[in-house]
Amino acid sequence: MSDKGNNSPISGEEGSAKREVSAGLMQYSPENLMPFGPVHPALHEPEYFKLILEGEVIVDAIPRIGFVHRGIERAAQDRTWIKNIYLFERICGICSFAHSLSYVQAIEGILQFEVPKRARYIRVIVAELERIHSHMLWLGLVGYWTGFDTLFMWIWKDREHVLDLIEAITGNRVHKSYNTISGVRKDLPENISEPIKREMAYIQDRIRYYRDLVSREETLVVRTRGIGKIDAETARKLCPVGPLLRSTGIARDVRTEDPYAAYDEIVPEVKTSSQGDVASLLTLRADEVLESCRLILLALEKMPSGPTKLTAPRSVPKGENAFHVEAPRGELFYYIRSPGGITPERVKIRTPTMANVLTATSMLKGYTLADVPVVLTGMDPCFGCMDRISVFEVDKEKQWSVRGEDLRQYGISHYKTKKL
Amino acid sequence: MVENDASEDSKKGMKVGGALGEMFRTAFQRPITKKYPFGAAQVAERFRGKLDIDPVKCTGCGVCEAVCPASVIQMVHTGTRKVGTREIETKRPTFDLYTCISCGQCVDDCRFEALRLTHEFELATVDKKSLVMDKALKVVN
Amino acid sequence: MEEGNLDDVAARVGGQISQNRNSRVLTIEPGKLRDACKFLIDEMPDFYHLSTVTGFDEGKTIGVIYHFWKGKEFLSIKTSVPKENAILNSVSDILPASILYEAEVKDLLGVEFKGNRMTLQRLILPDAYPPEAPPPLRKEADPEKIRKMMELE
Amino acid sequence: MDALEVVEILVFPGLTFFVWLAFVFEWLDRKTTARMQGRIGPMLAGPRGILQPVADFFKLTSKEEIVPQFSDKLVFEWGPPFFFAAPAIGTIFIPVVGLNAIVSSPYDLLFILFVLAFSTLMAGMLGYASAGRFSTISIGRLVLQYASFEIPLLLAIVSPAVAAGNLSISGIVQAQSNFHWFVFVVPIGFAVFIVSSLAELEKPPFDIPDAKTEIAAGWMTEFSARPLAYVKLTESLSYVFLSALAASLFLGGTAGPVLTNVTILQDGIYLAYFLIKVFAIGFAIFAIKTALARVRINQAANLFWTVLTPLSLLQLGIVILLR
Amino acid sequence: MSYLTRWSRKRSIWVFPVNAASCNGCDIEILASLTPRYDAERLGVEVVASPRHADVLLVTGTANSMTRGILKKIYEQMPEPRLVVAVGACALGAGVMRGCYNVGHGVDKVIPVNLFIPGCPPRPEAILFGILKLVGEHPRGQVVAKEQIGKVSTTEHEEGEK
Ligand code: SF4
Ligand code: SF4
Ligand code: SF4
Ligand code: SF4
Ligand code: SF4
Ligand code: SF4
Ligand code: SF4
Ligand code: SF4
Repeated sequence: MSDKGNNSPISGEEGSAKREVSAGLMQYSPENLMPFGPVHPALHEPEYFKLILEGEVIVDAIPRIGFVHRGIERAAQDRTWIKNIYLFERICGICSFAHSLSYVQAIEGILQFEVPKRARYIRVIVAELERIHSHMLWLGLVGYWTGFDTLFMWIWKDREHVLDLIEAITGNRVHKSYNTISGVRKDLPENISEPIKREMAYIQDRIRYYRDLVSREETLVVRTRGIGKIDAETARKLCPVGPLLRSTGIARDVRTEDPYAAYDEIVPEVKTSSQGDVASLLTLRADEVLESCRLILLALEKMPSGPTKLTAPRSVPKGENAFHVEAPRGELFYYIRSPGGITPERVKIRTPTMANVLTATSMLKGYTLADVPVVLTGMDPCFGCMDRISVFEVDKEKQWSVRGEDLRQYGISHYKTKKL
Repeated sequence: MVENDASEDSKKGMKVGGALGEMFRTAFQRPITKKYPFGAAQVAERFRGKLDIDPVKCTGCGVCEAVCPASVIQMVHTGTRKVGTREIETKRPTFDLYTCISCGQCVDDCRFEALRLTHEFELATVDKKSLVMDKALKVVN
Repeated sequence: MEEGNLDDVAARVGGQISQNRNSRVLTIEPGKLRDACKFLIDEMPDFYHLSTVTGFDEGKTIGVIYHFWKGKEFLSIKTSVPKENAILNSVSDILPASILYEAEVKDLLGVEFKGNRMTLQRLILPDAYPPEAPPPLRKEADPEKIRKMMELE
Repeated sequence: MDALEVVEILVFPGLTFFVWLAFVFEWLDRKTTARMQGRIGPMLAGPRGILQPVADFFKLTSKEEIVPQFSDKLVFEWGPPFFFAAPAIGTIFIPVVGLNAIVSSPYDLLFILFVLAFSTLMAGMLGYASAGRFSTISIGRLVLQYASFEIPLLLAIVSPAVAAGNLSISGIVQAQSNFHWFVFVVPIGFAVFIVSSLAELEKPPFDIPDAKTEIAAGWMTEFSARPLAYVKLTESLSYVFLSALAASLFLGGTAGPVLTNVTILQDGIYLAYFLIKVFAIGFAIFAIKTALARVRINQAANLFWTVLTPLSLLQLGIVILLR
Repeated sequence: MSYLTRWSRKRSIWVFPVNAASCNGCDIEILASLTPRYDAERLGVEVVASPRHADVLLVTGTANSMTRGILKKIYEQMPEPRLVVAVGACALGAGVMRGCYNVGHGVDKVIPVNLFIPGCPPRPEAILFGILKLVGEHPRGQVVAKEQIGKVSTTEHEEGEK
């Protein structure tokens, strides 16, 4: 034992004393919301729902989001256009590039900039790399959530190859900080096309294997098939976005309907599925990864030469612009108002998850408590979100917050007692 | 528009333990784990690590303070300097590197090339204050 | 494009249409909002996908925009309400997708949406947000002061 | 009880031996799982990380104990040693050196069944005593799961006993000498036993009562420090115990061709047979648990009631007919 | 403190990650540091599901007004000796969110922090480094830039080598 251990913070008193803490860890209590489930290192915004019940049937569900609300939209109004790129990028670590892409393109719209063609192609490449990484992340997390750790480890292992590329191109694995008004900050590194081709071949190979695995491994399929079903009619009414929408058979994709960057020249094939359940989302996302690989290779092949950015002015003229891009999880919407100057007057951001929450909540109505977690699971981005639900019983004035799983348990016991 | 064919998937038939083959294959391959804490770490050429300043090149113009999105940089008064007959206040930047997001905007905008992003990432520390970089202050006299 | 249709809407509810790059903006009176949305849904059954609802501070008034999207363009229905008496009739019953977006505008800008049940409680503002402070996106709100009031330091 | 017997029970081949075996098992589990996932697994604590479970154990014992306010303090604090005792007592019925266990009675198997039930009951009590929300849900699942796997497990255990015409484990082992392994006689029973023991051990695909992504650590959520150390140790000990049981009931346990008459060497050979078989079963369980996703509680119950119970009944019928 | 205790504490580090209003970037990197490429389990790190089991709390994010209460509560649930590691620029001093109306400027203003890992987000290697530092060890490797970009990682790892 070296002496080093002594001055490390881990040395502490021998913990022999017994301590009584004020309350059990997860006691039933109205204020105990625990917005981070036990281990959700990879969740997005924690949310929670209040359910209004009549007996067993849910008559209303009220979501409560905003656990990660930081006040970014307000802060953006006091910062310069350039600083805001870095700020918006950090709304989320998963579709960081999509955020900055949407934002700078909205500004470029007001400035009426013609972005150099090479920059537009590079943007497509990075955006698609990000989609691959995000979809693989989600696929891995499905494994994690269903207790299939091996799947999680494998997919995340292969995801590192994409992150390698992203790091080589942009300089950071997560927050790319690569977009700037009028283009991208740096050209692609030299000799990158060889590694990209190699990695894409590898990813395609692996994803084909995983697609086969997730659609055939029975323990996984029984947990996902028929879960969280939505139909096209509901989807049309509630306007969810991204794969959640496409899994119902509606082929809406910003990249094809309203092409941005270079998607007018690199046209994606929109994948859909008609099942609308989690199982079909698994294969749908795998398909989208394969499609993204194809797009990247295509963009690489057609890549023009030239500059990658222009000199952009520091202030933006008066004007407003709405812009959206297809982030990995769906349409990401930005609305910008410029008062004419170096700071924006208002930037409105609508993240894809925000659009999908509603679908999940509204689908709860009419279901019984036992169905809740199942329904919320289907809401897509992640299994993580079906976490916190607070239950109102209209007559008893009782309210507590439970996790989705408790509810299912409750439901099961309910059915059991009914039968007996 | 391509339909992701679910019926085709179900035709293939289910099996329990579909991952077993791949599992054994993986088990007998070398683990892909990198050596890092016990061997060299590889980072990409462009990797944006810790910010570094060359105190000699810095002129104290203050551009970096103005462009930093994370309010990392404060200009500190370091004294005065005679230019001809006038006394000019000199300033130098200090960096609270613990909030630095390594975006590189200051590096891009410093016209005197005093700043650069290194490849260093082993920055964990028990003392947050040790991440304040005030090298530039010390060189000025 | 249902250009004609939109003109119909404009004629019916008495607003003006302006073109702004890739979006057409229909500016209407606050009282006509429901009519406009209803008309839009009825006349364009394959109606625009509601992207979001934006609110912003215009100084004396608060602007509220409903962004619809279809194909290559946006259609925005814009209206303004006075700051002191910021009340709108919610369209969440005819346009279910708007319910959360309206609640967000209510939280961040303090616009009441009558008939929107989600606005009964906070949706994204923190519980600790001081009720006496102005909603955060209004121009008079001062982030530093709010931080102090929430004892975040 | 003479001194030698006490040493046998407490040191070798009794408690201490099995506790160390449990540590090794835990390490092997983590290591093989890691390798199958393309990782390395523990490697700092001891050579190749073999002391990792030991480090975990001693670290936990040196931590502060937290007692939740609303818990049943008596059970919460004193339950874990009893929980630990269940598989610990079970192990003394298993022959490790020689063909006879330290303790052997004509009704061994009944006692083993009692031990299995007791450990589930204890787990339930511990979770209930800690009065946490996750614990409570977890107990619901635990009980439901126990109710479903108990019958198949019982029938699976009874099959080899019927085949051997003996309820004593030592007797069953002796009946299997000369490669007359019961796994060839009652293959279905063996399979049912492995699946049910996955459920008993709360390993995937039946780690429903402590699914960490769903209900935190299940009934263990509220435990810390020493009680947790016992609980974790008990889990690995049950792991070993069930593997050893499977090896003894179906693979002949210590039985095998014996080549020498020198007692020490002979014991060594017995021990080697025993360990090889136990680890073989262990590896099979590691592989299964690494390859599968967790099923839902209702699906698990379905599986046990509609598939495994009839299967094990069928097996029992066949065995009875064969005799 | 006995040798055994010190040794076991160094070799067995159970962490409980908490997202206190972070952007996920740091959380993803924490998770990534457990996956095969980085495999924090080598160092004895295990992610546990309950703060009661944890030795180390990994906090990411700015600890805004919604999450700081929870953070305190979770901290209170941990048994001594407990350590807190702040991961990412946000947890150290709000990072790019500095000055937003609903962020705290640093987790160390809410609960005592033992180790700070800066970066936005810190790469998994930086997190591994932090963990080593936390237990008072030092890494053997140095940082080198990749000669070949995007190289498929097949770096083998000789086991036993430390
Ligand atoms: S994007 Fe807007 S709503 Fe979301 S956290 Fe930031 S300020 Fe809050
Ligand atoms: S929807 Fe996109 S931006 Fe929002 S949390 Fe998820 S990944 Fe991040
Ligand atoms: S459901 Fe998924 S996307 Fe929604 S908050 Fe939870 S983790 Fe995030
Ligand atoms: S040369 Fe001009 S800009 Fe540079 S330091 Fe001197 S006065 Fe400032
Ligand atoms: S670092 Fe560069 S930008 Fe900053 S003050 Fe010095 S010279 Fe100016
Ligand atoms: S250096 Fe450039 S940006 Fe800075 S004050 Fe002078 S002119 Fe302005
Ligand atoms: S790298 Fe970015 S965050 Fe860091 S000091 Fe420079 S501008 Fe500020
Ligand atoms: S430090 Fe960066 S990556 Fe980490 S939570 Fe904050 S913004 Fe996200």
